[in-house]
Amino acid sequence: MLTLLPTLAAASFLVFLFIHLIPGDPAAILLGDAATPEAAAALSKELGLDEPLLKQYALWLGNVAQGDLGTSIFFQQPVLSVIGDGAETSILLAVMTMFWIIAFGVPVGVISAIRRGSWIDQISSGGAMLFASVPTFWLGLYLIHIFSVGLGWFPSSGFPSISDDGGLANLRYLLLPSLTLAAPNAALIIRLVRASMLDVSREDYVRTARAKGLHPARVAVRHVFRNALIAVAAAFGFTFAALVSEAVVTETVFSLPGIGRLVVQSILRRDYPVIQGVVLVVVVLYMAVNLLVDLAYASLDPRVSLN
Amino acid sequence: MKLFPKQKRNLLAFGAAIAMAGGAAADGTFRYATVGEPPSLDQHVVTSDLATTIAHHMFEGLYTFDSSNSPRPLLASGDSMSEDGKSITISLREGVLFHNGDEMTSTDVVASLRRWGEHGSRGGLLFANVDSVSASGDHEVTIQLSAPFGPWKNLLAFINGGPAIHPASVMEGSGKEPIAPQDYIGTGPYMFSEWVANRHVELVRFDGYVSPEGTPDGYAGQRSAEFDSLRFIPVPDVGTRVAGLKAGDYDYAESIPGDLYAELDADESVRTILNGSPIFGLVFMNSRHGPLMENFALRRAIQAALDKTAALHVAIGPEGLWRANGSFLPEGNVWYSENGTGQFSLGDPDSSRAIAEEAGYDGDPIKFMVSTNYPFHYDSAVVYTKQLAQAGFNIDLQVYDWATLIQKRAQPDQWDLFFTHHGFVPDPILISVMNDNYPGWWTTKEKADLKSRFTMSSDPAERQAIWSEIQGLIYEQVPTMKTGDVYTYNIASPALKGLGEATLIWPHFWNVSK
Amino acid sequence: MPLLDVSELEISVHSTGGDIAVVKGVSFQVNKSGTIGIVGESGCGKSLTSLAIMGLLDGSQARTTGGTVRFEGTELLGLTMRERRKIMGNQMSMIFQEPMTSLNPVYRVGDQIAEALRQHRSLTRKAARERAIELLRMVRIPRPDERIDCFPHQLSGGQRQRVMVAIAIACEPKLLIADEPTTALDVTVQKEILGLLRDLQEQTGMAVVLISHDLGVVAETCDFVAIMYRGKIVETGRAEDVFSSVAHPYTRGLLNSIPPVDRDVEVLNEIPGRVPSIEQNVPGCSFHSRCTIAAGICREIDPEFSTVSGKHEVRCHFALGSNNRAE
Amino acid sequence: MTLLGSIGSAVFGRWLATTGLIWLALVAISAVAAPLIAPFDPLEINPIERLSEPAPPYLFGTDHFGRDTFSRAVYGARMASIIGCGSVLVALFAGGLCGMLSAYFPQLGHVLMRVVDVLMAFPALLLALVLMTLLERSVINTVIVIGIVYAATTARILYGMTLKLKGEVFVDAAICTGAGHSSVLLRHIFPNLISPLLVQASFVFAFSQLQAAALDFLGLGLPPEVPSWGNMLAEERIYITRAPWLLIFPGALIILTVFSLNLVGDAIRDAIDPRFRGDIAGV
Repeated sequence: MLTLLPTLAAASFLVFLFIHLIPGDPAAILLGDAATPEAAAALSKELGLDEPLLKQYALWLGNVAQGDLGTSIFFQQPVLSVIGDGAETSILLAVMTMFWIIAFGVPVGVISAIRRGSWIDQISSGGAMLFASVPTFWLGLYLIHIFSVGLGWFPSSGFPSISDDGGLANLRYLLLPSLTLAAPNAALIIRLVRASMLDVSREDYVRTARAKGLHPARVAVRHVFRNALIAVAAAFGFTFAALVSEAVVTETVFSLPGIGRLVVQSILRRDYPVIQGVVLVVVVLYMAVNLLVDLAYASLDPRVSLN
Repeated sequence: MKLFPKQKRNLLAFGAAIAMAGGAAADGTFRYATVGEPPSLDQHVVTSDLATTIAHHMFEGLYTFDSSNSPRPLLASGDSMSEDGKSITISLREGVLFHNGDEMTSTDVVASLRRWGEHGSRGGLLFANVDSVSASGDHEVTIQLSAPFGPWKNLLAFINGGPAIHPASVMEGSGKEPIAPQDYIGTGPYMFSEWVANRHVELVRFDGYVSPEGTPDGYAGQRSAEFDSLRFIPVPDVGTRVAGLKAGDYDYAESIPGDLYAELDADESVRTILNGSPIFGLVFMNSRHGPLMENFALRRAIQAALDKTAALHVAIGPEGLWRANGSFLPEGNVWYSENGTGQFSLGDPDSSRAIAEEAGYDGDPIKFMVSTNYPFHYDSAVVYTKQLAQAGFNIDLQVYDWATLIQKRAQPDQWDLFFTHHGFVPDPILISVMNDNYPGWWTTKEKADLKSRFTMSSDPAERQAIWSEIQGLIYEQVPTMKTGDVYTYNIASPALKGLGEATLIWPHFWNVSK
Repeated sequence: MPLLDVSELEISVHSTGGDIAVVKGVSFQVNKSGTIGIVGESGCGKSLTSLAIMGLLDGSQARTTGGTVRFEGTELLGLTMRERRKIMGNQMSMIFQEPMTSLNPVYRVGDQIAEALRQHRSLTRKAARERAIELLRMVRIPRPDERIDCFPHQLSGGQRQRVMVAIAIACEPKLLIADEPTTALDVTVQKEILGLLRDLQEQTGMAVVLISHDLGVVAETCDFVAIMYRGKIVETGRAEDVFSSVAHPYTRGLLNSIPPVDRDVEVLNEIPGRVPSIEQNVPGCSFHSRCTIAAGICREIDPEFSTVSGKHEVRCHFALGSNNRAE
Repeated sequence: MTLLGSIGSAVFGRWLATTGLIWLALVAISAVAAPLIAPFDPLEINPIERLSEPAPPYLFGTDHFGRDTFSRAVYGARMASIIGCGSVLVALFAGGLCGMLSAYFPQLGHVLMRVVDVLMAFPALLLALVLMTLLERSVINTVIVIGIVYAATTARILYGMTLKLKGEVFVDAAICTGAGHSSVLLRHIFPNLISPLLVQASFVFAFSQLQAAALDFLGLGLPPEVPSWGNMLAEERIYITRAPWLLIFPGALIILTVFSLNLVGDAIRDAIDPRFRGDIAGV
């Protein structure tokens, strides 16, 4: 984990540099159109945004080392609590999405590998590829249009916290978004599961298993699928990164108060501390997920040992 | 950081809850879909219309406007002016409580006015002419002017970037930086509850509210909070706002595109509410730098090339929602004037070309900045660029996001034209082009003369006449070009009771229930 | 009645140009406790034949298109998969060429042995484990009670092949098919495994079908031998008969290409030419293009079996050592 | 069989992949001959005809500027091709070179692959968002940003493959016979990477379409006046009920194109050297 620190430091510095190079002054945005440039400049100074970049970075880094991500310029609230609130939405969305991906992607992939060439395989493989080809926002727009506005089955947008009135029932707000987000990723998992199942089924040890007279279902599950899982687990790191990316779009379409939309809006209003905070959190999260993937990998494959 | 609910429920309960789901919102909560997250709600410094839409439920000023846009007392109970027109005494309503339970006194008012005067966005307009503000009694304040100043009451009544009254304790030590949410203490019918970044701003009913008397008229008169809470939920995507209102997830959604008007107006499940006061686009010209600086003829050439009607048609859509009106304030308003409006929308490329040639235009590129954050800016700018090209202008259309545009427009060497829009204001002094420091920096001698006459006078008829002259000067020197009136509209759930046919400037939800 | 009776077996593979028969008219028998060696170069169809007998042909690529395979009098090709699985790994089992990849890398070897046991015998987990240790001991793996918990990658190639043997004999099969069991191993380990197989055969009385490209191995181990070339058996007979009087030029070629153990040679005698592609339709004797003694007839007529002596049969117009040998 | 021959037979062996290839050919033709095919100027504003339903002469209707959607769609094919080819070039050149050299020169690789790690730690769209806000909206910037995003994944994949190849006998043999670094890389390693690069190219092409559309949707992609399918969707998305054709046609075009690319990419992948099966995840 320590070797990741330089990566993290480099990433945070790059982001810091990039976002401060973007033209735009948060003070001017805060004050609105009617404010004069002089007023904006004065506020900017008061916020310490006129200091040299390196000094600002050093200050920020020092605070981060003490667990303080700073204060949002726009919200005048601690960045940690701003992100924390967005994280509830994003994490729940990610968990629900992962649920769909696994619940749909894995069984369909397994079945289409087992019934290779059958109509089930043709439909699910073709369907998977088709879903992987749909822009998420387009899919989202139509899901809202059909299922919220048209049929009234699900809420269209927003997400009240599950600590709000309604409690866990509020998760229904995440149904359409998570399905939207799951569609292309489940499609990728279907293809991956199918491909690795087919790869594994060519292995000699699968022949050995069949030679024992095992039922084909047992061969498929205990021998083929169990080994295919290794490759699939490795891909979940990728899937996570893809999820975070696509969550930005999905949260925008469904107007979800998650960190994806937060970061887009923060970039638009140049809320530097929030952007930096989100990027830091996402990168740390990504590394954590990769670590988990490595752990999962090691527990799935006895040949891999963790150093 | 609250990630998970306090109440622990098992999955069984979750299943049951999902089953009974659907429109299970609390009746006492009013849900308003906003175009985005408001910046700070501090009315002194922030001029965003969205911020005011939320904030004027909790912050009140000394005056407010009635439906004819005339100032009426709100926290004030009356006022008197000295003979020389330089001393204003305002008496305050007694027994008005702040949300923290303290009674409002002249100390609070003086502290609020002073901070607004020093740091407020529009405070300088008034305070340039103010010698002192002092408490002349527990419920009386006196404003000493250096010279008579006509628009004082309009400025005190205009809450956007205006003098909201806060407790003196909050004002103490607050400067340019907006006050923090925990210090949002006002006197309004709703009080601040929470601002969950990215999720919503919530106001709750203030039970200790002391309402002004009188029949509701515009923002004036009796106010009563009917909802338990008001929630302002950022829904930046307009399609989602419309879908969400139709699906019953919001009670009210703002800023809906004109092209959807006919469809939504015909929809039984949606109520459309026009804004009574139009907003208008402005194309500013750079008076400090570049080819347009002081070249009024060239500016008039540009003005002559534009057919504003075509742009309004493309950018807004149905004809009921826009008016190709050259007067800065709409017809029917006391400030309406037709002076200069003959130049408003000539759409004449040939005469434009001729004037430009005479003005010495040699095909230098003219940098035109526009932002895509507001589709109607962008759409209009595209049409204008086309029209200007037909008249022989070499327009370099530069498309930025709003934040970049604001940054760039502050630098005189970065641009020649930029597009923005202006909300309705009850007094022309509040129009941005009147501010010498506003980008564009229109500071000609003619303007200065007229402006000082305009502010010195307190006689309404005289002021209207002077404004008409100023408008004529604007069409002559062209510091900015008005692009026409746009009547934005909002949509609401038909279940809401007490909404007027149209909103005045910002929608308000006291006296509204469902 | 022979334990295994293969008769006129034909196997076809699917290709874009239609089905191609890659194994044609293969017939042989294995008696109880008998050993037969099937020899040929790679691609001659010997592995397909063994997989067909076992019932492991992957239907999408290759399938049996003719002939019969009788095991203890039962016609296997007519059985449902469900019925065949009852025989597979039970009365008939198989070990494969690649010990490095034939064991599932994610399971402990004990579990993989136990899996075969529990499939066909109702054993408790504990009993299966004890039996697995016993089997490991039978295949001469040292400290079997420890090795049983090893993963395959922790074992050497020879040990893995021993584990494969343990899996194969777990249910005391009547027939063991060994497909090139020693090809991938060191020479010394080869000897040990072959010795192990022979000893196990003596102990349990099972019959063995040994598939190999190595005549030497077969000569040492088998009492019966069949030589395959391009999907057909070209020479068959008791091992001592075949090796003492080689009748087919191909068998001769194979024998000549074995380096003699007792003297140094400068040049090894290779069979000239290449095996024609399986998709190529070769008229006449399929070996004629590489045969040193081929004549006109060889290009036109595919020879039938002719008896050399006793059970020693050969497919050649000019069988070596017979009277009609061409000059 | 030659590389092209085997790809050809792989593609033509499947009717779906063949259909995909035909569609891609149509897109390519539209891209090249857009001015000949499009009946109108894609930028011509015509307020009177705004929001017309699909009917001759406006095959796909008109948008809120009164521009012909069909002509914009045709020019959109041109944008799609430019974005796709550009991203592929950037990703494969930068990523491929980086991956190959890193694997071949371990010291260099130690540094370069760290950089790739940093890039990989950013979710693609987040990186693109920051870069696009920084660089301003333009076609070339969009291409560079998307290219960089996929350069990282390409570098990873090629790194692994080159390492694998480096261990193969023929490379050792070449080194033993005294071949220089450039000769080994160019003559011995690179030719073996061509077919996997081709597969990677088809997937980068496909993903770049979706990525560009997402950027357009967020208002951070191509300049808004550029007629791209993503911009058409982004700009007209409020008309989902008022003028449904404005969303259906560009959406269908994106889906069909990406779908075709995936089909063809899959077919090629199945046709190439099985040595790399599984190395190309299509990401």
